[in-house]
Amino acid sequence: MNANLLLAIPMLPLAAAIIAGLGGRVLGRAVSAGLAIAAVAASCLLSMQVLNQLLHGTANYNASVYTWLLSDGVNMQVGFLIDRLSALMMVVVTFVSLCVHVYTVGYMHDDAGFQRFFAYIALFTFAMLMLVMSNNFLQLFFGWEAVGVVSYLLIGFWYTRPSAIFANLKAFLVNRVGDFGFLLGIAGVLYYTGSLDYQVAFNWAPAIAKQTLHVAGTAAGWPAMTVICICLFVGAMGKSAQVPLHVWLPDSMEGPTPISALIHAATMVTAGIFMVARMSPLFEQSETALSFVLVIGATTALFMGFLGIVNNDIKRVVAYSTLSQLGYMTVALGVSAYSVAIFHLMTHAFFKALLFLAAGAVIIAMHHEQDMRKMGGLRVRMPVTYWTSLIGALALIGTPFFSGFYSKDALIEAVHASHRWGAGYAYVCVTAGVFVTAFYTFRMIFMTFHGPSRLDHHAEEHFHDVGWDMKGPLVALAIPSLLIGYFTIQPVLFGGYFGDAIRVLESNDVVAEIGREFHGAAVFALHAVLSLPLWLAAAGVYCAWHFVLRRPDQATAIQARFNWLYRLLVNKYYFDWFNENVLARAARGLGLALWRGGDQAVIDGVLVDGSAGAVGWIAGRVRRIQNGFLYSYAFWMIVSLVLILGWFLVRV
Amino acid sequence: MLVTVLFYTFATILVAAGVGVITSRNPVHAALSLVLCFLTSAVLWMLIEAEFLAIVLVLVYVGAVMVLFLFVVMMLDINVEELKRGFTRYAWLGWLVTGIVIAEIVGVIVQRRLGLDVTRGAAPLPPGYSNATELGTALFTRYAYAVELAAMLLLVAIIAAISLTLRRRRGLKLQDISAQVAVRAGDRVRIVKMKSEPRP
Amino acid sequence: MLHGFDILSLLIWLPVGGGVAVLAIGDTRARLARWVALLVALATFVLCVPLWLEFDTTTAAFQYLERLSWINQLHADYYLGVDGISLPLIVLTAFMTVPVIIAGWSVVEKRPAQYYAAFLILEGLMIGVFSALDALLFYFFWEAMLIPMFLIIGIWGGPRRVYATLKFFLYTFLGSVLMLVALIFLYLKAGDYTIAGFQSLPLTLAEQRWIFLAFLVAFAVKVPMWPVHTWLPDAHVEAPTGGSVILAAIMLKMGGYGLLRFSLPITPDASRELDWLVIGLSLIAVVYIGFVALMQSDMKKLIAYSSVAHMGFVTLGAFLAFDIQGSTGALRGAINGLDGAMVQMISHGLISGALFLCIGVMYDRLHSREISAYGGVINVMPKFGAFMVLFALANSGLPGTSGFVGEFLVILAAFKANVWFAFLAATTLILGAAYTLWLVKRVIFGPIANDHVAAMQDLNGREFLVLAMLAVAVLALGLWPAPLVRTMEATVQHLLQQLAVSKIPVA
Amino acid sequence: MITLGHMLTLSAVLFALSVAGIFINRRNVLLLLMCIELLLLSANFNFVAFSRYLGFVDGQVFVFFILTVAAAESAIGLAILVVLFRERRSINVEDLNTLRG
Repeated sequence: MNANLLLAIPMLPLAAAIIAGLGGRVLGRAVSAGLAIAAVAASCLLSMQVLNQLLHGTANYNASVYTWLLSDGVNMQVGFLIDRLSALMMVVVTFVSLCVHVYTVGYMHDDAGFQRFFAYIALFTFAMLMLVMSNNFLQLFFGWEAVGVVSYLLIGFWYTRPSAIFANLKAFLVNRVGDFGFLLGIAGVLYYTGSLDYQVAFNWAPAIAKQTLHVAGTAAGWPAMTVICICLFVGAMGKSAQVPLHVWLPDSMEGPTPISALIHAATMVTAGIFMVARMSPLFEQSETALSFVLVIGATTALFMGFLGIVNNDIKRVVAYSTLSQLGYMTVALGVSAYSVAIFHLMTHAFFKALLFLAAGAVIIAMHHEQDMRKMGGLRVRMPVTYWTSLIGALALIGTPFFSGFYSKDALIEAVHASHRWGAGYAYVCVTAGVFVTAFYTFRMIFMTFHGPSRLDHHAEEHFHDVGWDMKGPLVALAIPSLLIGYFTIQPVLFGGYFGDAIRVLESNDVVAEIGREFHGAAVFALHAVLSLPLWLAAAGVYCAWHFVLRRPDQATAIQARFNWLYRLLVNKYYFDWFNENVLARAARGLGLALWRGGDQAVIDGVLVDGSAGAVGWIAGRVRRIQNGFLYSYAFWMIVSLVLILGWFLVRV
Repeated sequence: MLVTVLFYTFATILVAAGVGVITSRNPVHAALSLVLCFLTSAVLWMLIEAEFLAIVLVLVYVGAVMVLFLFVVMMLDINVEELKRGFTRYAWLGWLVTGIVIAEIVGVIVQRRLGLDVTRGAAPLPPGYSNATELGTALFTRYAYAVELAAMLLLVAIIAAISLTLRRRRGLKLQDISAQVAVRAGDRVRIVKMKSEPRP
Repeated sequence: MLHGFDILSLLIWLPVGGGVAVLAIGDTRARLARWVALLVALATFVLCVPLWLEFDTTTAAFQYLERLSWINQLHADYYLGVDGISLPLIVLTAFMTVPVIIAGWSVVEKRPAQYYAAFLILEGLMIGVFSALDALLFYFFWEAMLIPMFLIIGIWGGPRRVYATLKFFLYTFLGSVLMLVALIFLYLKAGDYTIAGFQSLPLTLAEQRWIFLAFLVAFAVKVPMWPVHTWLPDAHVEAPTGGSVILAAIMLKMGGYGLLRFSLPITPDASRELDWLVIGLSLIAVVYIGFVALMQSDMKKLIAYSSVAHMGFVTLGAFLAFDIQGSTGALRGAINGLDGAMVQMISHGLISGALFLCIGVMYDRLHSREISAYGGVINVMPKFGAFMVLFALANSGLPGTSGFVGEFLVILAAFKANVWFAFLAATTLILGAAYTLWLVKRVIFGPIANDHVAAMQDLNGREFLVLAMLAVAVLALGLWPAPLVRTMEATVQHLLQQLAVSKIPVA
Repeated sequence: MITLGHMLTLSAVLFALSVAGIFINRRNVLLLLMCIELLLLSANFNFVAFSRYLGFVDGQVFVFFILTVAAAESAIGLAILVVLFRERRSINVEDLNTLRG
C-alpha cells in the first residue's frame, strides 16, 4: 500500500473543500461542485482499491505521517492504520458521500450558499476519513471533534433560521458532553499505557484490566478498564446519539436533507459504533462496560422507536428510525458481536441514506413541505422515488433477502445467544423493536405514497417530480440496500473478514456460535421465514396498513384513550423539556448567582470597593477628634501620658 | 529639723498658690498667685543650696516675665465679667485626670527604685563651694556655645515681639535719616535755560 | 550575544526608543508617526526571527547573556538572558504588537502618536520582563510596564476608564509590592539579585512558605487567578481595542511566567506543600468562571472571563508535578502539564488577542459591546463572520487549532495527578463551547437584528490582513505544535530537576 | 532633711496642676500662658533637685536655658495675644478654633 495514495484519500476532499470554500464565488457553482464530486469520487475509488488489496492479502498498513508533538516521551503523531475494518468504513463513507454530493447538485440547486455547502460536505468527508483511518487516539479525537464542528456548521447552514442555529448549538454542546467523557477515556489510556498509539494500548489491555483506579473520593478503587471503557463509550453515546445524549439528532433535521442523509444517518453517527468496534480489545476486558453498552443500546433501540410512531414530520420519523437502528448496533457491540454491529452499520448506511434522500426528493417535490399529513398518493406521481424508498423500507424492517434482514437477524440471533448480564432485556427490546420499526416505517410509506392525496392547494400547483440528478443516487443506493447483505454476510460475519482488526475473547464470541448454524445466506433467509422477528415485522406492516389506510379513525380513538401515553411520546419523554428547563436554566441561574453574588457582591463589593469605602469612613471618624480647641488637644495629651505611665508601671 | 518644717510650709504655700493660679477668676489674681509660686519655689531652691538659681528665678521670672504679664493684662481691657463664666462642664473630669497623674508619678517615684535612693538626703557640699562660681565655670567653659545660642534666641524673641505688635498709625510722619543723607543736588534743583523775552 | 551584538538589549530598547521617537514626531504629523511606529514594530519582530533560529534547544542554560553592572551598592546588574520558557513569550510579544499597531491605524483619532508610543514602550518593557535575569531588573520592568498600560486604559478607554485603570493599577501594584519584599529578603540572604542565585539558595521551609505566598499573591493577581480576577473584566471593558489585545495576549502571561520562573524553582518545597491551594484555585477558576462567563451581556467581559478560565489551565498545568509524583512515582509525567501550560499561554495569547480584535472591528462599526445590539452579522460581513467563527471554535478548544493543544496536554497530566482534577478541568470543553458558541449564535448567526447591523460593511484590507495573520498563527500552532514544544523541552526538564531536589538546608 | 523624694513629689504636683489648668480652663489664653510658665517651673524643680542630689551642676545649667526659653516663649505668646486681641476683641478660648482639621 503506497503511503502517498493513502494520504491522498483524505487530502483530496480537504483540498476540494478549501478551494471551494475560499474561492467559491470566483470559481462559480459548476466548477466548485464538480471539483468536490471529483475529489470524493477519487478517494472513493482509492478506498475501494485499498479494500481490494486488503482482501487479496496485502498486509495492514500502520505508519505515521508526521509527529504532531513530543512531550515526556509520548510521541503524539498523525498516522494511518489501514486494516479491513477501516478499509470497509472508508468505502462506506466515501460511497455514501459521493451519492450525497451528486444528489446535492439537484437539491441545493437554487440555494445561495451552493459552493459553501459543497465545501462543508467535502470537509466533512475529510474529517470522517481522518477519524476512520487514524492509528492513535489523538488523531481519533481530532477527527471526532472536526466531524462535530462540520455537523455544527451544516446543521446551521441556513443560519438565518433561528431554529437552525438553536439546533446546531444544541448538537455541538451535546456532542461536547460526549467528548468530555471521551477525552477522560483517552487520558486514562495514556495514564496506563504511557502512549496514545492503538497497538500499544491493545497490547497493554490485559495488564490494565487487572489494575484498579484509586479515585480520591471512594476508598475502594474502580476497575481501571471499566472506567476507561465507560468514558470512551460516553463519547460514543454523544456522537452516536444514545439515550441520554440523543436529544440533538431529531433537531439536527433542521439542516438540509443531504447532510441528514450523509451525517445523521450514514457516517457521523456511526463513528461511535466504529470507535467501540475499533477498541474491541479494550472493551473485551471489561464485562461491566459491555453490559452498560448493552443496556443503553437496548433502551435506545426500543424507546426511540416508539417516538417514530407518533411523529408527523417525514424527516424526524427517519431520524428516530436512525436512533433506533443505532441502538441495535450498540446492542450488537454490547454482546461482543462487533462484526455484526459493523455489518449492520454498513447495510444501514445504505438503506437509511436511501430513505433520507427519498424523503428529501419528496420534500423538494412538495416544495419544502415536510408534514406527512399534507402528503399522500405520491405513488403514482413519483414512481422511481416510491419504488426505491419501498426497497429501503423493506430492507429497514428486515424482510428476507434484503440487506437489512441479514444484519438485523444475525444481530437478534447474536443477542439471543449471548448470556451477558442484560442480554435478556436486550433480546426483548430488540425483538419488540422489530414490530415497532415495521409499524412506523410502513406508516410513513403509506401516509406519503398511498391513500388519498392530501396535498394542499399551494403544493398541488408547484408539484414537480425531481430530476434524474436526484433520482440517480436513489437508485445507486437502492442496489446495495437490496443485494449487499446477501453477498457479504458469509465473508464478513463468518469468514473471519475482520481478522485481527476486531479481537474477541473466545468466551464472548457469540458470532462464532451463530456461525455454527449458518449454512449460507439463502438457507438463512428461508430458515428465518418461520422465525419470530419475521412474523413481528409482518404484523407491524399489517397494523400500519390497518391504522393508516383502512381505519384511520380508530387510530385517533386509541390516541384519545391513551392520551397520557401519546403526550409522553410527543414530548419525547420530556428529555428536551428537562434539558432546556432544568439543566440549561440551572446553568444560567448558577452563572448569574456566581457572577452577581460571587464576583460583584463578594469580591468587588466587599473586598475591593468595600475596603476603599472603609478607608473613607475611618478617615471621617478620625477627623472629628481634631476640633481646633486647644484644651481638647491638651486633654488627649494627658490621657496618652496617663496610658503610657500606666503601661510603664504595669510592664515591670 | 528646721529645714524640714520650712520645706513643708513653703511647699504647701506653693501648691496653694498653684491652685490659686488655676481657679482665680481675675487674671490679675492669677498673675499675682503665680508670682507667689515663683517666690516660694525660690525659697525652696535656697533650702537645697541652689541659691544662685533661686535669685535668678526671682529676678528673671518675677521681675521680667510676670511684669510683662501684668502689663499685658492691664493693657488689654479684658471684660472681666465675661471671664468669670467659670469652669467648663468637664471640670470634674479634669480634676480626676490630675489626680491620676499625680498618683502615677508618685507611684513611680515611690515604687520604682530606679536604682536611685530617693530617701537619702543630699550629700554635704565641700567647704568653700560656691554655687555661683561652680555654675559660672560650667556655663562659660563647657556650655559657652549653648549660652550664645540662648542669647541669639532671646534676640530673636525681642525682634519678634516688637515686629508683631508694632503699629504705625497712618498719617505719622517719621524722619527717615538715611533718605535725607542720600539726597543729591540734582534731586532738588532743576536748572532751566530760557531765552530772554523780546521787549514789548 | 548573537553575531556580536546584544540582541536582547536591542529588543528592549529599540521599541522604547522607537516609542520616544514617535512621541517626538507628535500628533500633528500623525501619518508619519503611524508609519514609524509600524516600522519599529516590524523591526522588533524581524529581530525575533534570528533569536528563534539561533536558539540552541538542547541545553537548559540561559542564552544570549548580557551583563553590565547597574547598581553596585545593591549588587544589582543589568543581566539579560533567555531560555526555553521566556523565548516563546518574547516572540509572542513582538508578534502581537504588529497587529495592534495596524488595528489602531485609522481608528484612534485622539492623540494617535502618543497611542503608538505607549504601545511601543510597553512592548519594550514587556520583553524586558521576560528577558531579565536579575530580580531587581525584573521588578523594575514589571512595575514600569504598568505605566503605559495605565495610560492606555486611562486616556483612550471607555466611559468608566478611570475606575477601571485605577483598579487595575492598584491591584497589580499591591500584589507586586509583596513580591518586592520577598525579593529583598532573598537578596539579603543571597548577597546579589541574580535569579539563578535565588534558585540555588537553600531556604528553610518556613522561609520558603512566606516567599511562596508573597510570589503567589503577586502572580495570582497578574494571571489572574480566581479570587483576585475582578479587575480584568473592568480593565478589558474600558480599554481600547489595542489595549485589550495586549492586556489579554501578553500581560496575563506575566503571572504564568513568574510562577514558572520564580515560585516553582525558588521555593520547591513550599510549592510541594501548597500546590493544593493553586490547583484548587485553578479548578475553581475553570468551573466558576465558566458559568459566570455564560451570563455576560457584554462581549468583552465574556472574553475577559474566558481568559480567566483559560489561564486557570496554565496555573493548573504548572502545579501538577507533585501530585503526579505522588501517583506515578516519577516527576517525568509532569512534563505534559508544563508543556501544556506553556502552549496554553502562547495559544491563549493568539486566540484572545484575535477575539478582542474581532470585537474591536465590530465596535468600530457599531460602537457597542452589548451582545443584544448585534445579530446576524454574518449576513452583512461574511468574511468577518468566518474569522469570528474560527476564533470562537479555537477559543472552545477545537483540535487543529492552538486552543486544543494546551488544554489537551494539561488534562492528560491532570488525569495522572488525580482523576477528579481531570474531570473538573475537562468541564471546560462543555462550558467553553457553551459560552463562546452562544455568543457566536447571538451575534454572528441568526437573521439581521436591526438596520445598524445591516449598515455594517465587511472587513477592509487592513483588518483582513490582521485577522488573517492571527488565523494562520492559530492554525499553524494547532496543526504542528512540535517546534514550540521542542524549544521548551530542555528547560522543562531542568525545571523538574530543580523541583525534585529539596532546598531545605540540612541543619 | 529634704530628700529627693520630697522634691520630686512636689514637682509632680505642680506639673499636674499646670496641666489641669490648661485643659479645664475655658476662659482665656492668658491663663494658658501662665499655666505653661508653671509647667516649666515644675520642670526646673526636677532639674535642680536631681542636679543637687547627684552633685552635677549641669542640671542647674540647664535650668538657665529653660529660663531663657520660657522668657522668649512668654514674650512672643503675649505679643501674639495682643495682636489676637486687636483682631478679635476677645481672647476667649472658645472662639479660637479656626485652625480645625
